[in-house]
Amino acid sequence: MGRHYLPNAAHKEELAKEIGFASVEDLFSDVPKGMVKEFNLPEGKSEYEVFLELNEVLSKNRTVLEMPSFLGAGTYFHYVPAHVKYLIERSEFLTAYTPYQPEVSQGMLQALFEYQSLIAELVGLPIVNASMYDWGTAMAEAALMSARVTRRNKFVVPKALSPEKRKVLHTYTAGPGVEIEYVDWNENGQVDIEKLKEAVDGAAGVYVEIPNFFGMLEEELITIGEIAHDAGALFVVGVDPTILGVVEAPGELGADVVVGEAAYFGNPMNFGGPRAGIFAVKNDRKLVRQMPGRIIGMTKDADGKRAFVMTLQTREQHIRRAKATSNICSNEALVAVAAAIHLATLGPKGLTELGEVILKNTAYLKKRLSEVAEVPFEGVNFKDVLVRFGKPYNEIHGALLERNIHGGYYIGEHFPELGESALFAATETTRKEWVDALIEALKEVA
Amino acid sequence: MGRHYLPNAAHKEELAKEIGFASVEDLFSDVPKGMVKEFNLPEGKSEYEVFLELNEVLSKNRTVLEMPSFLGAGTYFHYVPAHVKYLIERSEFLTAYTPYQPEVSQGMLQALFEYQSLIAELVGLPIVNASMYDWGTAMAEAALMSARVTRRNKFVVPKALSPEKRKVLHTYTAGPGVEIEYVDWNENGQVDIEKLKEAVDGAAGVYVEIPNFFGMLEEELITIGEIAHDAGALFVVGVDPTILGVVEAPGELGADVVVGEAAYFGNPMNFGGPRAGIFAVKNDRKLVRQMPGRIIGMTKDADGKRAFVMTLQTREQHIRRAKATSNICSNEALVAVAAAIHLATLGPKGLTELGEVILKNTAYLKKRLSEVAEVPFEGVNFKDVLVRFGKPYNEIHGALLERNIHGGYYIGEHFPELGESALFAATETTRKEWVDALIEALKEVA
Amino acid sequence: WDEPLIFELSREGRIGYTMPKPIEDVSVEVPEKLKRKSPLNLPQLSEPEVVKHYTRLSEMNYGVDSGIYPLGSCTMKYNPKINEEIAGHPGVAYVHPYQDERTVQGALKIMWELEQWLKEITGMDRFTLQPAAGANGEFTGVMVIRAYHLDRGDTQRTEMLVPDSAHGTNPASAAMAGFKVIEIPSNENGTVDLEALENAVSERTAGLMLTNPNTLGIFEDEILEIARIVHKAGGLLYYDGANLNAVLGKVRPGDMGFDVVHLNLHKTFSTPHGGGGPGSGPVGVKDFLKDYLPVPLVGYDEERGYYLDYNVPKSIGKVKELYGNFAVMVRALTYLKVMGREGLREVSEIAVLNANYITQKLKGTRGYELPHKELRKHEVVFSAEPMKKETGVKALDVAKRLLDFGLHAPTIYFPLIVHEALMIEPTETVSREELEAYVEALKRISEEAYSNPEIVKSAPHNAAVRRVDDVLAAKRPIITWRMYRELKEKGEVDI
Amino acid sequence: WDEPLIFELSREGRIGYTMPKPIEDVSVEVPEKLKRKSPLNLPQLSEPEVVKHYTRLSEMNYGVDSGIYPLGSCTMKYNPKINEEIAGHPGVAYVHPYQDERTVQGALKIMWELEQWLKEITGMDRFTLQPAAGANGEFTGVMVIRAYHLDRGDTQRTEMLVPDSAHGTNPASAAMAGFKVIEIPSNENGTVDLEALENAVSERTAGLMLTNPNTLGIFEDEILEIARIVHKAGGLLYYDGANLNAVLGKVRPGDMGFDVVHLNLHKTFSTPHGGGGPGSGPVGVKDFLKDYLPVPLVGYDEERGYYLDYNVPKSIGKVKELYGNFAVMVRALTYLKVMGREGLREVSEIAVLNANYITQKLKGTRGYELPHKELRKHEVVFSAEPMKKETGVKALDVAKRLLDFGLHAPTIYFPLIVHEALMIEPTETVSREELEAYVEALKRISEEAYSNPEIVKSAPHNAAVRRVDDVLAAKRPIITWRMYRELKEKGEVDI
Repeated sequence: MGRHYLPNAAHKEELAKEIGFASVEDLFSDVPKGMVKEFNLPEGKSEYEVFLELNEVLSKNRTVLEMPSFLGAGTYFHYVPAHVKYLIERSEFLTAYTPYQPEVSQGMLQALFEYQSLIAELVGLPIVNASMYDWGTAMAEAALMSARVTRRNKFVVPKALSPEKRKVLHTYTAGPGVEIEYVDWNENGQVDIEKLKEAVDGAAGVYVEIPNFFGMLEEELITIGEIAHDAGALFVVGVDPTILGVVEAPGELGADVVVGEAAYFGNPMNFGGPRAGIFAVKNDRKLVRQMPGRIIGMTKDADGKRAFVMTLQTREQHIRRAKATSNICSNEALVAVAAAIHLATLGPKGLTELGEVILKNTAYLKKRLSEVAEVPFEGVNFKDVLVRFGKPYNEIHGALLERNIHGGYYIGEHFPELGESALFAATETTRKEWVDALIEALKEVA
Repeated sequence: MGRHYLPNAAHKEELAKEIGFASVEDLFSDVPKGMVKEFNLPEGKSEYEVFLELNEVLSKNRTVLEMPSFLGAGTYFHYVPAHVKYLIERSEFLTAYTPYQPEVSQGMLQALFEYQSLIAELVGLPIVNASMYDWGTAMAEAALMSARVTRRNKFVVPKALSPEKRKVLHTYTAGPGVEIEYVDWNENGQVDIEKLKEAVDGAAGVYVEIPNFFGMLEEELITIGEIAHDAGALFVVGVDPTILGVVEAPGELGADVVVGEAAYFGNPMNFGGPRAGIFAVKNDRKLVRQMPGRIIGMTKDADGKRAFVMTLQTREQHIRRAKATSNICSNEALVAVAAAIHLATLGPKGLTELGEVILKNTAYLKKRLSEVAEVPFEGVNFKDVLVRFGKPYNEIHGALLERNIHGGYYIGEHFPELGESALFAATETTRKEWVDALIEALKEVA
Repeated sequence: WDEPLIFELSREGRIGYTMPKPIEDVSVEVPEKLKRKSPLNLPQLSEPEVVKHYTRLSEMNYGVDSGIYPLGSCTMKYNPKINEEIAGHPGVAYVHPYQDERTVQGALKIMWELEQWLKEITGMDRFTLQPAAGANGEFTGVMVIRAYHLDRGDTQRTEMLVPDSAHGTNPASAAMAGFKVIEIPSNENGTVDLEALENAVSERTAGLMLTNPNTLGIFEDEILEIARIVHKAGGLLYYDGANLNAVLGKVRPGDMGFDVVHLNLHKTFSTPHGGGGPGSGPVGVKDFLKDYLPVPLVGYDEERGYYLDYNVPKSIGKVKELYGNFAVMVRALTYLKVMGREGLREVSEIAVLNANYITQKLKGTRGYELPHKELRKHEVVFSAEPMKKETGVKALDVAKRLLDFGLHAPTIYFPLIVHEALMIEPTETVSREELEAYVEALKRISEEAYSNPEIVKSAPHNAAVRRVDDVLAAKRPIITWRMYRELKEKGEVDI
Repeated sequence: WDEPLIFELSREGRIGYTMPKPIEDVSVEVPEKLKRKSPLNLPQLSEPEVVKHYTRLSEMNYGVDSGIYPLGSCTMKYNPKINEEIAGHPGVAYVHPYQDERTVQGALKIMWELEQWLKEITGMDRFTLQPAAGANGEFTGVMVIRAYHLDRGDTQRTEMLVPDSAHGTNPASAAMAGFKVIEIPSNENGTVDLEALENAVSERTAGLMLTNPNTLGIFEDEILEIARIVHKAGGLLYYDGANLNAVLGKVRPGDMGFDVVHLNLHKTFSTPHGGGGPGSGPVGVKDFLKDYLPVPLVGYDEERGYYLDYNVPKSIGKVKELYGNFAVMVRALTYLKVMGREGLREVSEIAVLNANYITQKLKGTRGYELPHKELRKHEVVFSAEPMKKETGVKALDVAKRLLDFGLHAPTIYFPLIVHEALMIEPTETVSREELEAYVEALKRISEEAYSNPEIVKSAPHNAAVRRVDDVLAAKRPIITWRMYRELKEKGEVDI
């Protein structure tokens, strides 16, 4: 029953008396009578029993190590080098909180400053915060920021947006009343430029992703940015940062704001969480003043020595309260540090190789899938490949599972116009034998 | 190919030139011509590929978490609290070496001093070394030490000794020519006192275990010690230290030397290793001078502050070389620290509870086993219970395995006089449902 | 010591990884317009160098395992290592959120079980585990309140009431949800001023966001009356769970009259804070609000087993991608199972005992004032106002001086209604000796303030760095290596 | 800082665990004569206190991740974290050594594969993985040699030859196996004196134990001649693998003429040293010796799969319980698979390069002398004899002063044939910058020795403690809390 976490448990009554209370119960004399009650909860167990029980429960999950999986659609099986996990489990990082006392928190502060710096190099923008909850909330906050900065209330996004992000965006924009306008994709599965031009009028921001939800690279990214800017809108780019060794930094392509998912580096899938949202902006005072989230800055200590500290806090909720740029307080610091350690390990060569290997593995997957199903969009894919089947995907999916293969993510319910389609994904972790087994199975069942 | 561990790999030729060598090859000019060769070894792989491969290999082991197991016979499934592993994995402990520089190794030195101190409290002797390889080698070194101290060359041990320890003892005593004499067990599965009296003449030492290999408590331990002492022999007691919350410290029962297995605390089974041997002696100058292994002592630093250091090194191989008390150099420091952390966590109450729970679970196992097979020895068992079956144990074992139950350790080949016998063991980790499933299965197959 | 930035440790040509080879080594060209041409200025290091760097950085950081960490309102309790062990199971890390439900029954069971525990602990009827942190949970909660009123056609409820002692996230979350925030003053007891509340409620009132005990550590003993007033006006009552540790296992927000609750798994339920996250902020609601919760919820059905339920007709949508911080949930459930009913109750008892121990032992010490009533719950807020007036030593200085003694400072300057606030929350996992040492240190600082104030004002003296200049940081922001490098090249920075 | 002993942190009534309940709560009585009656003076702490204590102790310890750790002959290379990850698999921890072989195919495969790697690396034909450490391996090796001679009826071979530069474990192991140890002097090059060897061998010679490169870091370039002499006399050649890192992947002991080899997985194969263990000391032999190896060996058979082979007719028995330090083997095999053929070769090349870098950069520095030849392999031994004569600063003082710069000292006073020895083995996993910083520190100490020797003699100044008094420790041993308590009670100790 957890007394082993409670040093004073054996002496609680004695301590209560020592400070003038007749009993521990008396410490709760301010609680209205009858409100204290017995809870209907199980008794505590020994650590061993809990270990046995939860080990057994978790063993019921089939992992991607036991079952080749082609799921992607926003969550990917990347390999995290062992030292990353090892380092973030050091209790000085793991058990610390927000570095309110910088003098005894230089380690976390510097690590977060390095995270910001590494992301800045990737995305090509100089101002990066210390993390948002995930890509989706970062995008939603970018929409809100765009509205604040431009004093407009429309945010333009591609129709080829993940159902997750779509829902988050709607929830976040509901209160402030920012309207979302969707732009359809063209025959290449990319943003339809003509339709974008129609939509952009009066927009606070235009959002586009690279790669997009269908795994396609938006070739007209620069043009899209120009269209946004011409309309007086902010150009917000969402990016899977694992692509940035082979694809130009969005900041160099005109982005005012870059959001994305930092947890693709250094963090396992964890059934979807935790993640860490990237949030970066140009060095424009208006944007810096309006951006959400914690920011770590470099400064000096009283001896003139380099030191790090949380800065620009006057945007934040604990100071500005209802007028803050966001309500975010706890962010995803440790996730960001893990991403930083992984990025520092990869370096420029590693990031480029990572991008290249993913491009090649995705190309192999796409080539092989086209042998057994329709692959509607031509062009270069990164991770995800959209595949259309001739019969209900559900049946195919079940048949694959029986063969111990987890197929892709069914998108028919979210994009009915695409029919019985699914996203199949590859990363650097994908093995040839997995793909070959998938194709063999699909030949039988698709 | 592991270049990521080699900071200077990309510049090795440049560095060689800088220090006056034409090439890295030239650094090996002292190797006889033709001796440098190409090795027939696989190419290196990425960390991810090695991870996948070894994860799959290790998943082929069936663990005791997946399959109830009744194996004991010297290795036991104890539960190790999670914080123990967490702490010994801190790199300052994990990656350090022998504390040759005490000023930057106070952490490991103090932890080992605490290990020695905790074991001293358990076994009731004031001098403990910082660990041997395991119980078996500790016992063998005790035999050699007994011979050195008494200048005799016979060591008396119970015939109910594990095959492991028997073999280790023979190997260690072969060189110095110490003769091993075995004393049979009586009808209670304990040392036959009359036979011991015959054997003890001229003995350097008498060894006895608690519990013994059959899981029995040697009730006449004090008498055995007196017999040894009367004959001028050292009394060496081997102990499973998890019993010492309920059984008297061997030092209080007359032991001159106590050996045992420290890894039962704080360390998982690890397919048999690493372990850590306990080695403790009375505060007798002759014994202290003759004991093997590293010893940590408390002293002062130059400011008079408490500090710890390796001490009494003049017994050791790096100083005494061929005249050392043992050749041991690397010991099992981290295993000992893990044991110490576990012991400090248990405290007196925990150690007593541990002993009591094991006694009770063993009693339950014994009671239930007696329903389906012969249990030859009456009395109190600790962990192991000897069971005799009416048909070849091999058949029973196979049938249990088919039911996903791992039966006990067959001892018929080592003790033919006991017939188709096996040791079945329980610890604090044993679950009622496991035992009940075992008995149900045995009813079918035994 | 001084640890360089990782960029400064970089040496051309070093690598820290080996990438698996591609399946086929064919050339795949990124469209020319998108190809990376700008330099990729990432550092180049080998793995041993990366490991040494971050090991050293970690040694320049204070965590819960380093010593007492009594940040008020943050509940920095011990994070049991068994939580980490269980969260390290491959069935956590290597599971994709879109896997077929038949292959993730373990994960779903954990979420389902966690919800059952949280329901009983709070007296709520349904929980979403999706919010990533407390503030994300608050946003979820107020969005649910918003959806409820709108769904009933009650469109004029645009005001959210928030006491002046509330966490800054409360008004910020309400504002994000589109509410106008009305601040309710505290009375002299430090609790909600009932008269002010009566005056504030109206047909525009969407709800009241309250923490109980509040940020002063004081139990809102008029809570039932507060609930009556708000409910009568048609508003809902929102419980900020930041301080749940004070009443865990003893009192349920649901029994106090709250309709919506958010919890902080990283505070009350012992999951580590990770230097600022990941947290987890589940939100529970009474039955009449459950149809507004984010999707998906976790369902259970004898035949189907556990499943993700997207059939939430009036859902507010999503407040975060996927299902929340699952790895954090695993840790919290582990903790709950270890503690159990009696254990949880003992947590709050001892958390309250420890806070009152500090209260009683420190009160009366020169320079520190104890405003409001003496009986506290899990935390106590002292004011260093007298010390500041009499010696010039501020709460900030006291905090910095504590660092010199190897102790972490309390939360300072919060809640805003206490001047020079020192907000101390020891939690239940510190020992009596640690409490005593903390009080001793605060007393010693008081003595120093009145005898040698300079030593306090110039603290810390023994930390990794001396006092950090945050004014400079804000005046000339250097946020990234890229900015630093540019300023350095221009000679505009001397750090 | 000062961290009390865990006993001093104890408070009556605290507990750090919860024990599972027994299956049946019946009373089981230990026989009265055996019942514990003496007090069990173990400390009483809660889990958070235990964790804080050992976290703090760890912070008072220097490891490979803290910085360069150039202990000569110890090969303190970086310990890759993937090794730990793999060794943390439940298929390692939760497997009983007596499990049916069908249930431990993974474990046996790992042992079998490791053996194949080690065979090719050393040029040996069969390996035992049983020895727990290098010295245990040496003992195994010399016992095999003993068994071989005895088996052939060659009973007079009672002498083991050992060079004067050898590790102390060599003569100690030989003595434990019952051999008389004959010391062979080194010549002026630091290598085996061939004439002395010729004179020493006889029909009593069981073998020669040799390290190559030797403890001076010098390759025994006459190794083939040495082997010829020993073999001709009927002796066997034993290779102490402590220094294998110098020739790993380039040269095989088997090709040098060695018959028996022990390796240190914790040195050459990157498994962590754990503060002094666990190590692992596999022993390989040429084909004609394989029947003497300890039982069991690991076999493989298409039908049966992997199995434990107890059928070793002339086995010396066992040198340790069970099969050796399996968890260490897992780490070593992980390393081997990551490195591969080319990687291993690069290890020795860079290990040698780094040692020679230090040699060349440091030589000529006042006070340090470089005896014997310049070309070294993985380590170099300087002598501080001139410094001692000229300034009174000893090798020990140099070592302590290095600690002040945050660097670990080299091995000192070994090998015995070099006075005031500083034995430096940087390994391949340190960077050029770390090598440079090390040389700089040694040069600075030289300057200090000649300008301000007191600062060196009184070092360290910045470590957790000042110089530790080992004479006092030996004079009045305090080995345990029990002894300390007794001495303290008698007033005989003031620590």
